Amino acid sequence: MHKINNLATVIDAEITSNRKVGAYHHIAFSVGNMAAHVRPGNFVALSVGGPGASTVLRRAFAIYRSTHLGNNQGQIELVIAPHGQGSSWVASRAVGEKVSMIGPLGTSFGIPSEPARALLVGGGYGSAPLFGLSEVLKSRGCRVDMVLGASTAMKIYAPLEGKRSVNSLTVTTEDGSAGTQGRVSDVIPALIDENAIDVIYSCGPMGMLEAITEIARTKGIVHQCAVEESMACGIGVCMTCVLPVKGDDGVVRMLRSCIDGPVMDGESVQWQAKRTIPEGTWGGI
Amino acid sequence: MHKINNLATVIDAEITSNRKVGAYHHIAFSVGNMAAHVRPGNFVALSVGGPGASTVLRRAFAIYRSTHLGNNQGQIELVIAPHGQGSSWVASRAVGEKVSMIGPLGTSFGIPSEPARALLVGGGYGSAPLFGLSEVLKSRGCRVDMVLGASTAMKIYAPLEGKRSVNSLTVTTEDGSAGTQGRVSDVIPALIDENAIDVIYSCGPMGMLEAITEIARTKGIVHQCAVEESMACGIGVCMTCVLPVKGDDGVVRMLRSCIDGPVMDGESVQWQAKRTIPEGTWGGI
Amino acid sequence: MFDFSTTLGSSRFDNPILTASGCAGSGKELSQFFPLASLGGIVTKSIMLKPRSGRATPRMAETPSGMLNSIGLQGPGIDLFLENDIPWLQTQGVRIVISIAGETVEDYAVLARKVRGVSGVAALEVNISCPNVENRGQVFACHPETARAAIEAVRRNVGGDFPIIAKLSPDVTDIAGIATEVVSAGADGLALINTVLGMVIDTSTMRPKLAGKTGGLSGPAIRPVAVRAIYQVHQALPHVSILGMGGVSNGQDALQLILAGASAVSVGTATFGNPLAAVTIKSELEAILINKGFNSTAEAVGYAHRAD
Amino acid sequence: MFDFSTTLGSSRFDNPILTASGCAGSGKELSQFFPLASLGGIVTKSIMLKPRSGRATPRMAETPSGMLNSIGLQGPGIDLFLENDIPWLQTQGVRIVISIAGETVEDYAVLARKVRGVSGVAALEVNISCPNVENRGQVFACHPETARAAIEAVRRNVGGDFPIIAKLSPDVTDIAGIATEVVSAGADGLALINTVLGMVIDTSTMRPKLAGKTGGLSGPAIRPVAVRAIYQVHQALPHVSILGMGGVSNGQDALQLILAGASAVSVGTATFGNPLAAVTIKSELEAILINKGFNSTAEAVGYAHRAD
Ligand SMILES: Cc1cc2nc3c(=O)[nH]c(=O)nc-3n(C[C@H](O)[C@H](O)[C@H](O)COP(=O)(O)OP(=O)(O)OC[C@H]3O[C@@H](n4cnc5c(N)ncnc54)[C@H](O)[C@@H]3O)c2cc1C
Ligand SMILES: Cc1cc2nc3c(=O)[nH]c(=O)nc-3n(C[C@H](O)[C@H](O)[C@H](O)COP(=O)(O)OP(=O)(O)OC[C@H]3O[C@@H](n4cnc5c(N)ncnc54)[C@H](O)[C@@H]3O)c2cc1C
Ligand SMILES: Cc1cc2nc3c(=O)[nH]c(=O)nc-3n(C[C@H](O)[C@H](O)[C@H](O)COP(=O)(O)O)c2cc1C
Ligand SMILES: Cc1cc2nc3c(=O)[nH]c(=O)nc-3n(C[C@H](O)[C@H](O)[C@H](O)COP(=O)(O)O)c2cc1C
Ligand code: FES
Ligand code: FES
Repeated sequence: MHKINNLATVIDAEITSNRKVGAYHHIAFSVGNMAAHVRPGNFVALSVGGPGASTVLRRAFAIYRSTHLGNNQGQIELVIAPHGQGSSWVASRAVGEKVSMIGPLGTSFGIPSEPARALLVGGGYGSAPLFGLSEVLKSRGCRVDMVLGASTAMKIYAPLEGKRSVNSLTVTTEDGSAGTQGRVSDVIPALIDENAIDVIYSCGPMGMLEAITEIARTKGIVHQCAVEESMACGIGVCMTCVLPVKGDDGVVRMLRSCIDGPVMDGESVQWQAKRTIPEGTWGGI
Repeated sequence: MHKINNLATVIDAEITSNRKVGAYHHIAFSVGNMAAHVRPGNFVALSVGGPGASTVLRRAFAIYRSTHLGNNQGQIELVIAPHGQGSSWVASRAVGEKVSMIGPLGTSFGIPSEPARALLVGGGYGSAPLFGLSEVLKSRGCRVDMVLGASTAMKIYAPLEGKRSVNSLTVTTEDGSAGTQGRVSDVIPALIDENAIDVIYSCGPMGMLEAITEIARTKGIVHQCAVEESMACGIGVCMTCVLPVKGDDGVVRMLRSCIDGPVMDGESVQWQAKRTIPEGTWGGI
Repeated sequence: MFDFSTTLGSSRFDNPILTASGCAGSGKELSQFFPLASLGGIVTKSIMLKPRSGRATPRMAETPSGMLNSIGLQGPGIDLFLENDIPWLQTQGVRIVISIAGETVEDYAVLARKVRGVSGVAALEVNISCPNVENRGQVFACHPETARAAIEAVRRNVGGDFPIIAKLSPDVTDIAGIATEVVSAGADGLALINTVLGMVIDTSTMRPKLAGKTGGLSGPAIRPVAVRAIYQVHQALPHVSILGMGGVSNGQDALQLILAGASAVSVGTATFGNPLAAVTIKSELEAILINKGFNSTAEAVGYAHRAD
Repeated sequence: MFDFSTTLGSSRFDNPILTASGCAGSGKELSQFFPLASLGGIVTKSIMLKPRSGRATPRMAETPSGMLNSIGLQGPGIDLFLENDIPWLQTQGVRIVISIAGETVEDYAVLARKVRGVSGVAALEVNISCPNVENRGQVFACHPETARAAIEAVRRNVGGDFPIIAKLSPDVTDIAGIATEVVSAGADGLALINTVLGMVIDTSTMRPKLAGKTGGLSGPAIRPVAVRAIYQVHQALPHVSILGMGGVSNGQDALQLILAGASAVSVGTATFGNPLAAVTIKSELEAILINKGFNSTAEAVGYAHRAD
């Protein structure tokens, strides 16, 4: 993984398009120079609710795509699932409205120095950052296979141009309304073998990332995942977004997912910790 | 004064027009049957801020005009000064949006049983409820003279149709940008004498109402005023909006201005109390 | 069949949503918007021995997701209240909880005697968040001894089986300690929480906005404080019924308080924003409880304390 | 010329806006958005004797106009902190206030000794809202004796002229009493207020949302509590400087705290919503003070207490 993107700025980003796509809203923002610094896996933090809102915290959203045309003309696109107060507010903004945006934030996916065979796995809106990643990987000569999973067809986010950028696309839904019925973890082992995968990139619910980590460990391949912990600030100052991660020295530390993540090495994350501090964690009691 | 209007209902009122007029917004709402029950001096209480707002209380607005066309087709018009969070939010609503409205609330101006000579005095947006009152008075054969005052011309609310409904209109502004330079209280004594006024109706800042009360007392004429105390509920359940008022029995009581007002007998209000409980008040200590 | 009813001490209520003291007038004002009998009960505004003007205005200031009030217990006094307000409420078919407030321990005793005989009263809520004039104006609820003295006075005078609910202030170091004290003094239930002491300074006048300087903070802003207080007290005294309140404005909020340990929930400030708040919250809560598979309100009370 | 500077104890700050402990990381993270030296000072995250993992996640829950946190004082421990974080801050030209937190009175003593010699430190903020492991985990700040003991230990070990600011918890019956106690124990100033204890119950899991169950409530929701606490303490101890905090998100909010009696203001939760909050608040406050005709920050401190 690449280290934290420290070119983040705070801007008022104007919405240039807002389209409903399945269960999601695909929203484009005019962001000036911010787009120039985006790397795949980075995220932005948006203010929600407008003036006088009772929501005091930002919401993090993975960057789906960023386009920089030079001359301060950049665009960042997000894929938003209207869920609670914050995301629903963003999803219902009209073209022309401005939203306060901080970005680009966090670590990005590491790109192999040699052409490799990559499997990209996305759950729900977790597919968003994978298309930009896919483009970069392809441009470096990698083979890219993709698996997208969700509970139901409406929650599979796979735009046409995205599909075109991958060598193969496998879809799974829990209700069988699109692709194979089941979960992404049901189809990944076979895909790894068939395509002689070297590295897995993933983004989605924590349970999915945990399952993929287990598969990657069994198969002995590298797994980079973008985690999603509840974040109050997104910029590393509050310490709410931590999770236990084993370092190269073998010591487990509580790391901030907004600064040491969201992209992390799957195997180093201590998934089993759930609502506990794993025994032996640095500074634990 | 007439007693509290107990036909109040809670509705979602759709905005049918929103025009900027001087310093104010003139906003019309489609209100169904609510309009049928409005009497001059009544007010409505609007929710402000929309879902997720940090403002938990309603804001009261005097009814400028209500029109009932039968068949559940009614309209209520308000004149709103964008001041703080709540009023600015209402003023910036677009046609077609809905706002939760409770009304009609409060007491209304008492109409003389015999044709009388009335002076209507409004300060700032306080002119709003006077035009509806003027129409009723005229329809009962009263003569209506009107004085409107404000700090500056932009804050005089006097629409054309309103002006037409009165026999004479005097304007005062503190900066002299319209009408006579000065305050309403500077011109009222002469107008009372000239027009042999029997009754004064007023609405505006508390300081103005106090000054008019003094004039009315000196001249020995009746003065009904619509007071404006800070209201949390508008429906009589919170006791925040009280002010000390002397009853017919000579006893001063803390009365709710949302239920025993906003229209009150000027002379009975203990204006001098300011941030105190006047000595001798019922239950005082 | 889902059983929505609940109990506070020995009193049963058809459903667990009540009004909060001081936030529903005399009941009459709200009855214009919905039949009072559709609520679990009406808690009346705290009534004192004598007529009381309350504090000077301004009495309120809006704050982020809340408000301050300093009404100062304005009211007609117990005699006029029993003469004018109670008879009307008795005709409404609604369970009545009378809230009383005193300035001395003796006040509480006298109030209890006056209320004892009134028919149709489901419980007595004893507001002890009042300044004790015999003790430098310190609030009864803030010290174990004075809290105990007030409740003992009520218990002695009201008779053995009449449900007493002691309403506590959150402005204390150890609310579970105060709760334990008043329960041992004879309270059957606890009302949690009264408002949190706050102040707003008006930046134009550069003085406290309220004439009384400080006021009580209520509304959604204090909901996390209410949930915490209810959770702590339920943990300490799992068998004592709690009437919860503080920032409840929808069914999910009411559920939070119930899961923390409240057997019933009072709706206060939310009524100012929406006169129909209490009935709406009642319907929402019922739907949520059924949807989650509870068979009764009782099953949900304190459910957040269950072992893993 | 308007004098924006202020003092806390014997320390002078160019302007009265500081960060709040635990809300500005190590300073480095914020310096990406503005030069730290533009603030009156940086208050560092409370540091303990040993490295500390903090609490398990979830550690936060958003609440109406606020949030709960239960970080549990995660940090590298005093030695690594002095080795890694302080040297960088010293290069930034910003006044540094080090916040320390202990689990025992002895911890506070040792921390004070370790910090004593550090150059460029303007003051020590002593966070006593920590569980006292020697006394059933009761929070130091909640009892006069333990609050006094912690501050005395710091004063004894830090030397006579180093400004000590005791940070108090609002979760007490009598905050002015605690303030009086810690001042007599050697505190030069008071930081008011730490977070208010709260809880959110997740209505899907039907358990407390935070892994640590309770958490500290911060943000605009608690501002009225902060203003009240500052007002009460300034009234009781008009000559003791107060570093105010609690829900400040714009210049008007900061002014409220200053009028109530704060000589300087820390910005916490607002930074999470806007990394530039503190500098923006600083500019707004300066403009407001000038506009109102004050000649200095000092003139405005406690101005809401003036006689009519
Ligand atoms: C790195 C990162 C990338 C994300 N990318 C996307 C994306 O591309 N598209 C998208 O739709 N959403 C994304 N999310 C989730 C998004 O930030 C919001 O958490 C989500 O939209 C719910 O917020 P809400 O206000 O609608 O819901 P609410 O439930 O009202 O949120 C309440 C609070 O809880 C927090 N919260 C609750 N659950 C979670 C959770 N599982 N993860 C994080 N925070 C939580 C929120 O931050 C918020 O403060 C991402 C989150 C993170 C951390
Ligand atoms: C009976 C009545 C009739 C009114 N009629 C009109 C009208 O026709 N047009 C109009 O523009 N405004 C009217 N107002 C004032 C209006 O209700 C709001 O108080 C005003 O718009 C300011 O609210 P805000 O949210 O914009 O400002 P904010 O200052 O943000 O309001 C904050 C809080 O303070 C209260 N408040 C502060 N000052 C006052 C005050 N002087 N009077 C009442 N409440 C106060 C508000 O209710 C609110 O809760 C009327 C008020 C009352 C009581
Ligand atoms: C305007 C107002 C008046 C109140 N009056 C009383 C009262 O007389 N007696 C009492 O015990 N509590 C009183 N309270 C406190 C409420 O009953 C309730 O405990 C508190 O407001 C928290 O609930 P809420 O957030 O739902 O309003 C009052 C609260 C408000 C806002
Ligand atoms: C995430 C978070 C972490 C905090 N950590 C500390 C801390 O380590 N030490 C401390 O004294 N206060 C800590 N606080 C309290 C703040 O310094 C401040 O007193 C409180 O949040 C009120 O200010 P605010 O409303 O501006 O945030 C923390 C607050 C938050 C929100
Ligand atoms: S979200 Fe604040 S440190 Fe990561
Ligand atoms: S505004 Fe609530 S009683 Fe009048």
